Amino acid sequence: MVFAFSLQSGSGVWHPLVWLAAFAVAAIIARVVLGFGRGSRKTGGDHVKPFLSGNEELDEERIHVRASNLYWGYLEAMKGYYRRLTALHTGNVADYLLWLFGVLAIMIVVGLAT
Amino acid sequence: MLLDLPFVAVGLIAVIGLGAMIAKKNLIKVILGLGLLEGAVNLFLVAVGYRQDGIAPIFTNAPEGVMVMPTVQALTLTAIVIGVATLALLLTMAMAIHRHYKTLNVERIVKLKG
Amino acid sequence: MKKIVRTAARLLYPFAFIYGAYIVLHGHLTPGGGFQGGAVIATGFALMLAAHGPGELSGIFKRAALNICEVAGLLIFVLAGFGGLTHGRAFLFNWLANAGGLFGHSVAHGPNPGDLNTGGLVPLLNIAVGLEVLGALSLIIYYMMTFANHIEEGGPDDAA
Amino acid sequence: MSTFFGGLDNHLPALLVGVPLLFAFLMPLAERVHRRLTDILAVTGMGLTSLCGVLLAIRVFTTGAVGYAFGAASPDEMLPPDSGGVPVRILFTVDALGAFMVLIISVVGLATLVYSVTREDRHGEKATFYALFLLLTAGVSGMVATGDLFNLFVFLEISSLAGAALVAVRMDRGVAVEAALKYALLSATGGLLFLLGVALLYTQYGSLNIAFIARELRMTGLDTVAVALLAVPMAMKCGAVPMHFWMPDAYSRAPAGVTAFLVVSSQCAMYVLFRSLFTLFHRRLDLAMFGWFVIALGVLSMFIGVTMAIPQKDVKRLMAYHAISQSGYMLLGVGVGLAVLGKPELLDAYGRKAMAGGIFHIMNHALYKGLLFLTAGAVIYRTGQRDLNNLGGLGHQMGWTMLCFMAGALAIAGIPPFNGFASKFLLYESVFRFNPFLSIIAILVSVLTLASFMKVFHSMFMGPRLPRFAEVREAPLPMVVSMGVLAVLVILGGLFPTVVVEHIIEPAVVALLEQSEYIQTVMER
Repeated sequence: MVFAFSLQSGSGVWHPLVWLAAFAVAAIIARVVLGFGRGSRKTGGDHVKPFLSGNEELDEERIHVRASNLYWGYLEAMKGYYRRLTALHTGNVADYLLWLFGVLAIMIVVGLAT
Repeated sequence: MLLDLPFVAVGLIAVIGLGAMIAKKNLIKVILGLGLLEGAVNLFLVAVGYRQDGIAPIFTNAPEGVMVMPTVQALTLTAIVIGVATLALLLTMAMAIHRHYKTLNVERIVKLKG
Repeated sequence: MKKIVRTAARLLYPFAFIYGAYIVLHGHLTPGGGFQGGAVIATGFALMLAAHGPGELSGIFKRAALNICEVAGLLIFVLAGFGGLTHGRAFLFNWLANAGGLFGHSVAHGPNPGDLNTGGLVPLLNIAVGLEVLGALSLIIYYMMTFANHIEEGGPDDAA
Repeated sequence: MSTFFGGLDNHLPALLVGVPLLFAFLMPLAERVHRRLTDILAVTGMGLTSLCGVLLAIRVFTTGAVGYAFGAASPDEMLPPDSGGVPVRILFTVDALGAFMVLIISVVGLATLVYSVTREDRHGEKATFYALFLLLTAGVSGMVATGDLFNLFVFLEISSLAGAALVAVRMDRGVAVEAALKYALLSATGGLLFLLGVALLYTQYGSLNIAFIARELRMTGLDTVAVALLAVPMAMKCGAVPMHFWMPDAYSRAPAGVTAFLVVSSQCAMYVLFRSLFTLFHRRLDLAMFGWFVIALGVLSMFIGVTMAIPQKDVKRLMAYHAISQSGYMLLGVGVGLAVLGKPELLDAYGRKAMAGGIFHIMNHALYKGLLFLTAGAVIYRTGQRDLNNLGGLGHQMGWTMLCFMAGALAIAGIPPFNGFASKFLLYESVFRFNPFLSIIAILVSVLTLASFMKVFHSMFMGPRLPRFAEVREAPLPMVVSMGVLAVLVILGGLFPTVVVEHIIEPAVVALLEQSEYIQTVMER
């Protein structure tokens, strides 16, 4: 029984196996849709190559988008946040210790005050 | 009053140790600050086990009277052993860092940050 | 100067050894025990290492000997702990106490100066800890003194 | 009680610590005999430890908490007749939560050790590596099994020292040593503060046993200080923001197998945090305040961890920031449970489910984050590159590694049907009823996690086959096997979460909530 394996959260429910079955059905539908394509499609030859406005294809090293170029817009928008946050990560072990002692002091003071 | 003296010493040593760990720039001094803190904790352990006019907790041949608490002494000894291992490890690491970085200034041992 | 120091060191180190051994063996009767005694013995090693330099010593002062000392101490301790299991008792049960033989005498009642042959597992563990500590502390000093020769340059990254 | 292995099953808690210690101490001897012997001995030792762990866990989950008295004439003699009701021996107390952690240690420990067999033996350091690894295993097993505060401190220090030495094991031109130094210095300081807290408790109650102190606790001013001294260093050890700074340093520079096991070690620190708040101080604690303290640490860790991860270029450093972020989920879930602990109706409505989510997440995180670190290690092992900017196109050659990475990455982002989704589902729905805002943050963090792992996946595996990686082959067999085992567990945990939750998680939650049961294990036998 599939429903025996459902996870109750108290206000909702999650059936992994039902989800998996739905996923399988979707995959089958996708395969069927793919099957409607024309079987006479040509493979090989120049027309499968990427068309870069008539320019030569770059070599593989330069096609690959490097990690630093991903999420450029996000990082640019959050520049101020990241500047402050990385400023905290000094790498200085004395600062690390100071944070530990700081949190400890706050906890003791708050604990004794209440 | 006189019995409180060890606890005053504990506080003093701990504060000196903490200060050295946070404020000193030399890695060796930071590690020695840790050593002082450890000494403070050990002294605290022994001091709380002390009973006025207590004798050594050896039951063979023991006269009547109060004994000082033996458990804390065992704890202190264990803590000292662990402290020796910790300090040896830390100092060895400091030697290795000095060998590669040519410095012991904690503000310049920051190849890992951000 | 060098000669004076070396001769003095060679004269003095047996005293450190004997005193340390006394502290280890009497650990179950008087203040002291494995760690303290082992540390005292290690000062003898430190004296010899400082006077002669780590490369020139032989016999018990060699790294291999110290290493074996350390491992032997650790193994004796753990195996003594497992010894309790074979008797159907808990780990580290004092299965030697009052059993006769080595360290197996019963403790005499009333005031007495203490008998070295009592305590069961406790003196055995003291000896194990003493061996371990003298080996480990001497090795720490040894490695710190020969640090320059033992730290190799890190190669290219090869995390795994 | 069944007596297989000639009655040795009564000694499982002691064997859990004794076996790895014995094999660790055998390593230097094995190295003298033959080089391959160290590999065989290490795998045997770890295998036996894992076997003990699994057997112990099965026993705890079927028959309830197990106590073990060291040095006693009989291992279950918790209170000697002449002790006057004070536990004087060193006692191990393994309840359902402890057994849960032991299970994690067993599985991840064995997988990471098998993975590490492939590291080449430069300068004969491999025996030392194995010895330290087994010591770390003994340390973390002892931490979760012990019922004695000072013993806990000793195991904590063993695991810290062995862990720090393992981080530094590749010198890495001093950079790994820098990471290890930061880790060791902070752990040692945290350990000393913990010891000070233990000393404060001992002076008042005259015992070190957790159950005994929990029963006697009066919550004086000194105890308030002791709570902070016990809780804050443990929060630091499990990487809670703003005390997380050592974590990316240490995780990114340790060998990959070690990093995967350090994740477990951090979670054992989290176990100590939960144990001290729930079992030790439970009845006398200002629950709302400490609940919100844990929640605040959790939310900060979640958010700052994931946002710091996104711009990282070093693959393992990025994953380390995610480890911080994921710890936040566990703190959030259990923190919600702690905050409503005094209100039974709210606890039953959503508190238990939130705690189940948080504790389930500990297990899931150990599996998928271990898996991710191992895949990153395999890629670094084959290419020698850890900078994401220099990687690419490896999906062509390292297919199995890529599949394992995908399972881990989808699990950490909470995509069904992987195990990360199951625990996050429990967390979202129950935390939403506590405070919708917290739940929204948790979902946002999941989205950012997915984004950041898309970046890693793209830059490591996607793209055309790069000429300079033409020689790269699939990772060696032991690596693939250990990654595969973890990947299968990740998927199984996602497909059958109910089985895990019912048989392992729910008992662990009950063990945290029912302080009296823990006390009974020791005090009334």
